[in-house]
Amino acid sequence: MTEATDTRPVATRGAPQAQSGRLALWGVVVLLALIAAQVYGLLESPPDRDMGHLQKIMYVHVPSAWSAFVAFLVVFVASIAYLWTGRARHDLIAASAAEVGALLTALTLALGSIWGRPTWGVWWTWDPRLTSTAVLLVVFVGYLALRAFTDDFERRARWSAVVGILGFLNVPVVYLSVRWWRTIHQVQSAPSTVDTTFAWGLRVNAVAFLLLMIYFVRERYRVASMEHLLEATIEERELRGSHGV
Amino acid sequence: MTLAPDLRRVLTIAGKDLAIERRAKANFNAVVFLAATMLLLFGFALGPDAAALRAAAAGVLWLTVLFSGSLAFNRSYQTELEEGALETLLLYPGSRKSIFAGKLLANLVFILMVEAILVPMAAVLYGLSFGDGLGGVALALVLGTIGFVTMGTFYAAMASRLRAREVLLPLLLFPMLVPLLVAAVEVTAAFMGQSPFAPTGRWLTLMAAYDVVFLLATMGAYDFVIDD
Amino acid sequence: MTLAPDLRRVLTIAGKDLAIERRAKANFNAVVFLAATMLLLFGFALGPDAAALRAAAAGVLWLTVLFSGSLAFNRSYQTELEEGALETLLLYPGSRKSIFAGKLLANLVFILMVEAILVPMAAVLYGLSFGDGLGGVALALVLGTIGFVTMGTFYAAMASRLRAREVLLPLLLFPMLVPLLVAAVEVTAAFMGQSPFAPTGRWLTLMAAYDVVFLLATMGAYDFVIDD
Amino acid sequence: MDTADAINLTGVARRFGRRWALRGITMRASAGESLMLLGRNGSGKTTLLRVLSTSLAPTRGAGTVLGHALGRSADRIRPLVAWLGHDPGLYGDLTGVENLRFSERMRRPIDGSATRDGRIAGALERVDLAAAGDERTRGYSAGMKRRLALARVLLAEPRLLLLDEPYASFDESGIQLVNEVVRAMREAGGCVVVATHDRERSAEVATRALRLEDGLLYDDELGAVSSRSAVPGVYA
Amino acid sequence: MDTADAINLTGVARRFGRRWALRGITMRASAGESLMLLGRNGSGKTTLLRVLSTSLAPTRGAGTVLGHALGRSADRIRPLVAWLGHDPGLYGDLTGVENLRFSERMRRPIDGSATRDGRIAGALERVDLAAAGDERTRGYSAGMKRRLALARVLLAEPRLLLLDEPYASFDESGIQLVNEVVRAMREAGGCVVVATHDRERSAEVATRALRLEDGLLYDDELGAVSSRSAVPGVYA
Ligand code: HEM
Ligand SMILES: Nc1ncnc2c1ncn2[C@@H]1O[C@H](COP(=O)(O)OP(=O)(O)OP(=O)(O)O)[C@@H](O)[C@H]1O
Ligand SMILES: Nc1ncnc2c1ncn2[C@@H]1O[C@H](COP(=O)(O)OP(=O)(O)OP(=O)(O)O)[C@@H](O)[C@H]1O
Ligand SMILES: [Mg+2]
Ligand SMILES: [Mg+2]
Repeated sequence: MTEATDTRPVATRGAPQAQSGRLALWGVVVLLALIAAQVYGLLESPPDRDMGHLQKIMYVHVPSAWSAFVAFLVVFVASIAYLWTGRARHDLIAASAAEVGALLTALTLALGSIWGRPTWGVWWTWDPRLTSTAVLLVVFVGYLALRAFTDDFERRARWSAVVGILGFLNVPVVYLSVRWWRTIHQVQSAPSTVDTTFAWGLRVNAVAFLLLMIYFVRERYRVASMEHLLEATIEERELRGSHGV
Repeated sequence: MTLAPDLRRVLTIAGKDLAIERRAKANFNAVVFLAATMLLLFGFALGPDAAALRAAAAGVLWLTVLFSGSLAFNRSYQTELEEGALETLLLYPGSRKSIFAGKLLANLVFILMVEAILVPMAAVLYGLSFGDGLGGVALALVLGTIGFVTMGTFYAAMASRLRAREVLLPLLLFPMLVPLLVAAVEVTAAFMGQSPFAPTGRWLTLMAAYDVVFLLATMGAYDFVIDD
Repeated sequence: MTLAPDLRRVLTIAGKDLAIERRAKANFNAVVFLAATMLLLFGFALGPDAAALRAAAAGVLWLTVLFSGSLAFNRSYQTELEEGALETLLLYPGSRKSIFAGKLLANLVFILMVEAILVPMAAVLYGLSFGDGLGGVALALVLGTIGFVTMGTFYAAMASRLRAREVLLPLLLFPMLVPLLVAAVEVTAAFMGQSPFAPTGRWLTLMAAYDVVFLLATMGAYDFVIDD
Repeated sequence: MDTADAINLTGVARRFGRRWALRGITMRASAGESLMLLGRNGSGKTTLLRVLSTSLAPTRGAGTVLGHALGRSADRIRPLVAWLGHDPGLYGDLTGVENLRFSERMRRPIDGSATRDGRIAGALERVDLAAAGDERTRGYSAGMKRRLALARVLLAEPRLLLLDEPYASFDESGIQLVNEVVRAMREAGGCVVVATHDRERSAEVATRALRLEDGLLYDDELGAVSSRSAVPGVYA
Repeated sequence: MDTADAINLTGVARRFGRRWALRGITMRASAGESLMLLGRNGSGKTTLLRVLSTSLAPTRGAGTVLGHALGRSADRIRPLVAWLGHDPGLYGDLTGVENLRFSERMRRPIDGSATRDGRIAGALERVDLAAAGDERTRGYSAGMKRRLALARVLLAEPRLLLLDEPYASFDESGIQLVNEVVRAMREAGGCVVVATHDRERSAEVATRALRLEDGLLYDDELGAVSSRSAVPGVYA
């Protein structure tokens, strides 16, 4: 059989079942990490001068933003890998990461604007970071919509890989353009640089969220590849069907 | 005696269309996020100056509804044309106006749901605060949407069967919507505290009148456009 | 030795697409009139205040180009899909990139022609006077359109083959166009004498860079999206 | 209503753009008959059936179906006629049951849902799709789709049944099913018109054979090999 | 190039979504042969032809066409193959001549337009569409469209010709035309594969008969009535 267009999942190596055990453990670790991080963030680090306890939102807002970016980076890499190898695995990883990334990005936006209301007095400003985050979200929602509307597995994988790559490349350009745009019109940017006192709280939470993100992606990937395995086995049976080759 | 069955047919058709939309859920999400994207584009096009944006907000909101919404209308006939379902649909007993009414109802629900997500989004992006004008804005939305969906469903019945449907539907539809758009924007702006002294009452009556007139007109004309 | 033939193929395909557009002239006119209608809608939506309108003019112009233009892209593949022409097209010798290049060229001509009518229209409706900025505006239009058409032709290759193409194409396309839109609006506004001190040079470089980068990227990726 | 003919056409003609698909059809058929309608591609079979189903109005000529005039009182005819065309006319995103339920709701809006679902289950049983009833029809094979369409026609219990190439994309059992349906309709006193290329199959159930040659109707022998020499058939 | 087989497949399988259209085809054919490919609806005929034409890549298995590997060196194969599918693959808004000119420009970009137009006129003559050459193909009848597509195939002068149900929607003279084309190709040393339901017609020109049963290839006798008892055909 040719490897070029071999769309069988790695799942056929029995991976998902094996994973499930390790993943469960992983999940527990993540949970503990999150609790620890939140406790640290909420208790150890002082309330902010002008934002007060509101500022604690940052401990979720920022890490979720960061881990969302990492997730989309995974999409980018996995998509390239898919176009390179044509392995179903890479497509499934990309898809899983895209879903989780979109979720976290939505969370970032929600928390961000909840945060913005009291701090900037507005829910939203056309700040480069905010807008490019929003664009990032719609790009990958488009990615997921394209997948939902494409039936043939092989085509879906190829198309969404391309869309994922181009979309990811586009975001820095968006960021840059919006920054120029704002500076021309002299609008003050989001006052969101971190004071070192919060740095540790941020770091800890960032790690926790990163673990959480990875957990979600792997879990989603496990489900996806199980579905794929199921189909693959059905296909195998149909292929070696009534006649047999 | 003949009305009751046709009423049930209307509900049956609306239910069917909505069920299909629910199944292809991706479609609703796609329209919503497309609308969100348009809101962003407007923001970039009309500059970051917050005051200017707030001033334009009502217009932007309605243009977004029009542009994204009009993409949904053709689809409600596509499902009929895919496997020759339309011919079967036309051969059922009862008045064919119930087909129009059913699809109109389904589209109305669809667009109102889109707006339910769109309006808060616009409020956030354009820094709007409705305050106690919220009820008025809601009323304007409902009245405006009824007229919009009526015309959209009607013209889509023709456009969706032509090759150039993507271009033709808005070309036929938008000019008809001008009065509705003007009124809707004015009222919405007024209730959002822009122009407090605007004669909102008169605008709302205009919209209501528009809805009634064109609802009756399209109902009457539907048999001509759907029958082959 | 292998380039020459593929170049000729590009011209052949572009010529073919344009010939078809000329035959179905209705389509070009429809798009132009639709664009005109959109200009009017913007006018009504952004209120009668002349100053506000003039300020928004550049943005409105580009949004109109985007919204009306993006309706034309799906069509350039529809003609291929109607009688299974695409399969034949894909089986011709030579690189398939020449298909992309050919369609891109045809769409470029199409959109530029639309703009040639649209811009004066906008100037009239929004009371603009380009003065000596005309050359700059033209340059901005060309640079912006190249990027717009490149992305549109590319994403339409996918969207046009799906049931939800009307919604999907703009959903995929518009987010990618944000940098282009921002730059184009800024430059156009600057040359129309709005913000005289804007660094138009930097914006134009950005647009040129965008065009080059995504032209290469889409060229490279095309084989993945067209091949089945 | 009186025991009128099921079909009674005089000089019915239908044009598409510049070409005439039907050039003047005069025919009569009564309840309990089942007509086999032959003719090569483009000869006008589908067009004739669509005229009878009221989905096309005749360009010229007049006729009655089940006693009601074509065109003028089409809405009186529609409840009594059922049509199965080239396309199954299903909604791919609905399940088989949902498709039938929709059709039944449209035909009998005031029925109780209990009786309705009972009848639907029975019909699915009959076309043996009971197993696949809850799958979306998008995944159905061509054959399954036509079976479901057949179930819809069964539920309609029409007095005039119009089948356009019903044997197409059917395996042996499907073909038998079609013929059973035709027999059942006839025994229930209905009239059936079957447009087909498959003379042998439909001969098993047909009581009379007609042949269209570009837009004109000729009569034909049931069993025979299509006879090129034929005279315009007028049944008065 | 060397005198390789025209076709040489080993275990080629192709999947669409979850279902296998081809389950493992092993076959060989050499220049000058003309194969008749039988099989009922959905058995995989079109899919096999599309794999041979390089428009579909095999999901499994490997093969060469005219000495070049499927998949890897598809662009070497494309210039040598011509395909006529269910659809004519024309542009309705272009005239017959314009359609052919487009195809020729794509195949032979550097030819002079004089020679090109000469060849086109000849081809139109041969499929006797000379009269309708300057009408838009949208107005063509199904038969005329297929004639024009046939002219395109003639102009291509391929070394492997793939015809998918070429007799469909053709009248007698059209059928003869198809068979002439097949003969001409064979005498020019090309290889022809004809997927068809019309055993009698294609038997006039075929040198060998194969039959697909859902995705598996069996050999079949040329003249005979399709024999249900058959063994997987492997030609080594
Ligand atoms: C919808 C609104 C918002 C979005 C989409 C958003 C997005 C982001 C993103 C993507 C990051 C991580 C990227 C980076 O760190 O460079 C970030 C970081 C941050 N955001 Fe937000 N944000 C929003 C609102 C806010 C608000 C209202 C505040 C509070 C003033 C805020 C404060 C911060 C801070 C302190 C960081 C830490 C990282 C840094 O400053 O570099 N954000 N935000
Ligand atoms: N909607 C239409 N528009 C234009 N011409 C049509 C239309 N429907 C049918 N025709 C023409 O009318 C003639 C009869 O078509 P019809 O479909 O009735 O033939 P048929 O006997 O059903 O053929 P088949 O055996 O292929 O089903 C054909 O020449 C066809 O081109
Ligand atoms: N593009 C596709 N997507 C999904 N399934 C397909 C596609 N093309 C073919 N199939 C499936 O593959 C199988 C073989 O199809 P194919 O068209 O090769 O059959 P065929 O022998 O050509 O039939 P026919 O005699 O009707 O032309 C069928 O079951 C069909 O449903
Ligand atoms: Mg027919
Ligand atoms: Mg086939």
